[in-house]
Amino acid sequence: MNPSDSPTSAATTQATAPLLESRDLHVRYGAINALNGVSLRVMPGQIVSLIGANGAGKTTLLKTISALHRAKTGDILYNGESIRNLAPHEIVRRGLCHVPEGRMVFANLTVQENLQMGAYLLTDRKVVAQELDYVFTTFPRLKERLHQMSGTLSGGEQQMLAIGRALMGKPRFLMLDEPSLGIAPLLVKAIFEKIVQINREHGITILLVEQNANLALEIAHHAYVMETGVIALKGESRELRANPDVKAAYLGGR
Amino acid sequence: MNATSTLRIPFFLLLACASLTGCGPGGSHSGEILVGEFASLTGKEATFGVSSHEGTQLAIDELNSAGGALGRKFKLLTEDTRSTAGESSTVVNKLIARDGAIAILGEVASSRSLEAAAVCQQAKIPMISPSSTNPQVTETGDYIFRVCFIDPFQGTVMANFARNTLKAKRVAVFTDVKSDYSKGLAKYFKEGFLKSGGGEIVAELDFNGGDKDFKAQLTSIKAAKPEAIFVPCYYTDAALICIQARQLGLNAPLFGGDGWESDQLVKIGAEAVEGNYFSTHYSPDAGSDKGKRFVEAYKKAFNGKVPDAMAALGYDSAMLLADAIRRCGSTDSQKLRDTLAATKDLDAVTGRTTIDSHRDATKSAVILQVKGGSFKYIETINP
Amino acid sequence: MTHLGAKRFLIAAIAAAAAVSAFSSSFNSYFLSVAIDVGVNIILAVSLNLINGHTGQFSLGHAGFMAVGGYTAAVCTLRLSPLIPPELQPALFLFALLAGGLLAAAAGLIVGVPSLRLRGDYLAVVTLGFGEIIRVLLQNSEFVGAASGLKGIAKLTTLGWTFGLAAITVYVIASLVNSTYGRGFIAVNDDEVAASAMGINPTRYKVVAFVIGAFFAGVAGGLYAHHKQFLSPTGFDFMKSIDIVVMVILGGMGRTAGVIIAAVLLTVLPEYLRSSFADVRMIVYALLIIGLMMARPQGLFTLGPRKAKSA
Amino acid sequence: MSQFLQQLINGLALGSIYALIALGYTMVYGVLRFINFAHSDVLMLGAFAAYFLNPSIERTFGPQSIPGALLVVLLSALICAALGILIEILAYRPLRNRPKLTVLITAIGVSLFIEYTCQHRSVFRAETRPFPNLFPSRDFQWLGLAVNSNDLVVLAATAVLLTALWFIVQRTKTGTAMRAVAFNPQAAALMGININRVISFTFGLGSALAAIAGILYALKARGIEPLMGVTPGLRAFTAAVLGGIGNLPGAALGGFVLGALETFAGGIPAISNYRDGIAFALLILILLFRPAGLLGKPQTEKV
Repeated sequence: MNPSDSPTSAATTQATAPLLESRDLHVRYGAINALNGVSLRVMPGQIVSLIGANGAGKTTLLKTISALHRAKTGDILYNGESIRNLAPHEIVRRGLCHVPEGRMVFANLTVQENLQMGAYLLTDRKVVAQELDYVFTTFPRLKERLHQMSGTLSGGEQQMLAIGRALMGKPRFLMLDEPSLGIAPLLVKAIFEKIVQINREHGITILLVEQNANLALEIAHHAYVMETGVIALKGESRELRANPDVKAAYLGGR
Repeated sequence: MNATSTLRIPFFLLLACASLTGCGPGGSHSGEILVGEFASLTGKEATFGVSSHEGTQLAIDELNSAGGALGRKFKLLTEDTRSTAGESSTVVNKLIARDGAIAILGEVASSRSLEAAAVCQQAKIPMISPSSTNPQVTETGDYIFRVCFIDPFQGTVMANFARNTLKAKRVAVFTDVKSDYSKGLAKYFKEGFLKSGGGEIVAELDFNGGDKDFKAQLTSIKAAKPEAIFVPCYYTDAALICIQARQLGLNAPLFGGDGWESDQLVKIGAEAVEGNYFSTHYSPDAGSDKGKRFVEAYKKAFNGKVPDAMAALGYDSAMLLADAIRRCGSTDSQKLRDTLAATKDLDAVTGRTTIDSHRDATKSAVILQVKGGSFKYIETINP
Repeated sequence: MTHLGAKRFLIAAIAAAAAVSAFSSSFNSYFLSVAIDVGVNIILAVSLNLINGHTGQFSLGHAGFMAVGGYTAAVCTLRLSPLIPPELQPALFLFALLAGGLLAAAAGLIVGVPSLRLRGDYLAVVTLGFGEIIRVLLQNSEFVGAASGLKGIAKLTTLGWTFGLAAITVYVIASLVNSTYGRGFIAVNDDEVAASAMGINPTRYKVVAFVIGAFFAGVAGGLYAHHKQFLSPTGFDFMKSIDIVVMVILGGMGRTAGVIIAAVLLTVLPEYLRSSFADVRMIVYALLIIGLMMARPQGLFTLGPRKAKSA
Repeated sequence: MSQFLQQLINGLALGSIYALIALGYTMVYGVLRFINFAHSDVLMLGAFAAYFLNPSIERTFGPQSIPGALLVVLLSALICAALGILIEILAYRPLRNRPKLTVLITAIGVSLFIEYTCQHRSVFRAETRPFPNLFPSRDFQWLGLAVNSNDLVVLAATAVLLTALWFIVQRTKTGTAMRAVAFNPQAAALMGININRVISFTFGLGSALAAIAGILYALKARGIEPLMGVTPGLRAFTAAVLGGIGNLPGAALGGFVLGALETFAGGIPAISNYRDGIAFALLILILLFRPAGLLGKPQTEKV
């Protein structure tokens, strides 16, 4: 399928404007073209999954959206506004939070301090307390570990902390990069349930990058498949799960 | 890395630096008498180097306004040694080989004078050190002179002063281990003091020039209960040592050498240096009119700054050279050397100066005491 | 580049240095003096590059090794020269340089051992401390003139000796690093854990780097001593080590050609600035260092990609 | 015995100066992981700022008044904070993602630039200037032990500033953000932390600290000149590493240990000439047994 914008994609989405849209993004990594014209749209309230093999450019795309990388050409629109030239902290201020690959919790800080950092931009103490309550009800485990150095947490707990930390910033839009990476299968299930819960209860839009395509397609409304820096396929999750190519390449060939 | 290309590089660059550093001495095209000077204008000892340079510059300016010598004006070419070892030989090479200086003036620090002396001796260009007091400097060769007295003389002067004027029997010595000037003075002081018998060195401690905390050593000195403390060093350290000695309740008088002589000693040391003594080359109150005129001219030229011993010696080094040039009527290095060596009773700012057979200056020393924020003349000691 | 070619070039380089040296009496002595400074600094920078660049340690004590070598060589010629017939004097000089190098290498061994336990800034402080200890010891040794310094050293260093030895230094270190054995240095630099997994003993490489680097620094010290004809302990303080470190980093850590060019540039540049900038020359010099680091942060003259590490 | 106690007091007084300077080194290192070589020059600039400010403030407050002195210190600290931020923006920020050694050489360049510029005859000149006594100075003598009031001021300032810094770093949101940036700048940016602002704050704080240390050092050294920061800077850097670089209480401890070592070595006549060497030799010994410093935790270097 042609990765550039086509009338069919507009027809499959709802009539409202997308919350996030990338238009023909090109990103270079030294001599390598990491993204080669990526266009993608995420509608408000949805969970959108981005699947693809290692090195396809999924993480680069997320980092480009949150301005950790700079695009060579192309544009990123968030809520109708171009955010391509903003600094990372200005993007967070607009409610777009990114839970990076490998969790990146501040191992030298306690769980509480990590959560405090998540709420860095919130100045109203009441709001912070509310968010903290919400995080604790979502991940009760974090409350038990509040004063522990986060470097001593298990992988699953660190992932909970990473997501909880992002929630502290009251995001409208959450980007999750490989939340299942290096976590016990049982916990993965629980975390994905929480992701769905976060989306349903708070209407937080989610862009999920995930190697485990089965899981990712199960919870997503829409999905994109990336291959070597371009969008190879896109559509509703149901359609993609039925697609024989996707099945062969990503869903274990069933 | 390709080893061939790596090896080739130095040789191409050798050619490149040939073009950068230029070739052939410039010589005196303009008819000026080119005098080279190397001084520590920046770096750790810049305080002293700048003083010395200013004195030298003042002398050259005065000489020129009086018409120069041999019908020609002087031109002072000054190079900075950054107070760093290794620089002196390079800059003196430059002054001689590239600029064509007929004589070299400098430096304060004996170690840098020694380094340059080797170069001057080989090139057979006369060199006059203004204030390097280490005896070794002029031992380098017959082209090397100085206008200051040397450590053995000053050390003996201070030993006699401690014994005869201070009537001290128990003396402590506090030396700057980094400075050959300080170590030299300390050595000759101790020899002189012990030779006359009956006296005792009760404590010997060392510091590193530039330290700001001397209380560790001063505490040990205090425990030895000295009647006087000999501190041969420069005034920046001396002022601090006086302050900290008083803070520790050490009330014995401190005394030092010509390195103490500076307005700054009193400005920094304030009441703590009161009553202390030092030996030096001249005294503005007791000295000649020449000395007084020098102080006035220097103040006028440098925003009211009062000259220290280094400035006076820098001035005299240029005057000694000019005197020799006038007397021999030539800038030929061999003749100039011989004339310099025959200098007798030159009326210099720092006293009547005669060059002895070791090419060192023989002149009298004066002892001054800090009194009421200025220096009071105590006595003159002749060699 | 074949090994044979490098050897041939080495011989050619030494021959050229000797040939140029034969005419040195007709050179301006200022030029000669700066050229020898350049050669000495090349040896210092290339040898430090083995420690700091190729092996990735951070030594701030190179001036200390230089001091050990310089003083040893100077004491050798000062004491032995009267006992030896004039025709053997060049041999004595070579012996003195070697003795200086060997003693410096022994000091390198002493400093190299702590490098087994320390890394990064901690190692930097320890090497800095060693350099200072050497300075303090010299300052208190009347045997070598203490604070007055050691004077009367014969002027034996010529262009030929300096650049001949510079060529040998570059050759030895370049072929060491390029040999199968020498790959270990780079491996240790790139990833110590992986290197040990590959059966490379990182500790041995670190110590060997210190010993060889110190040896050549000692040789450079010997050349320096017989060039300046005077040594004083303050000449080997921490700022001297910093000067050499700047050459290595500015040249591009681990890139021999770049380091050589940086050594030349940083020696000649301050001299060049003398005439045009006079009393602001060191300010200009400092600004140039800052400017160069911003313009070429990977090192000034990266002529070619470094082997064994894809930038 | 009283001599031993006196040396202990001397060592504490010297050590507290090192500790104060070391705090600034270690704080900047803690966040940016590089040795800010220009720290010792900011220290010098702080002393010069106070030197030039003092006359006009003395005219208003009278000589040696404590509020006047505090105002001089505060203003100098602010000036240096601004300078530190400026240095960071101009010299270090463009090299933010470069190898640390590149930044180190730039820092050496900045340090040389400040030193040579200030030594120039149209700036501060090379000569030593007498530093005014900002505080009324008194000597206390008790049972043969002597202590100067300025030494007590330094000791108190070190204690207060160490506590204040510890509070800022451990207990405030900005301090937590500093630690977050130190651990992982990218992740910190994803929290909405303005990394540049946090780093500027760190530099400002470090430079203000350097200014205060510079003034207190000048009160002890009495004379100020453009290279006055070099020696104490080197010692303080050593102290910071000794304590475990990046660790605030470690820097203070390292300062005191180094001050004590130097004082005891300096007080013994037979070895006072080896003072610098002995301090370094003991330092090396300590580091061999505790390779990450006295209070530092061993950590892998890959960042």
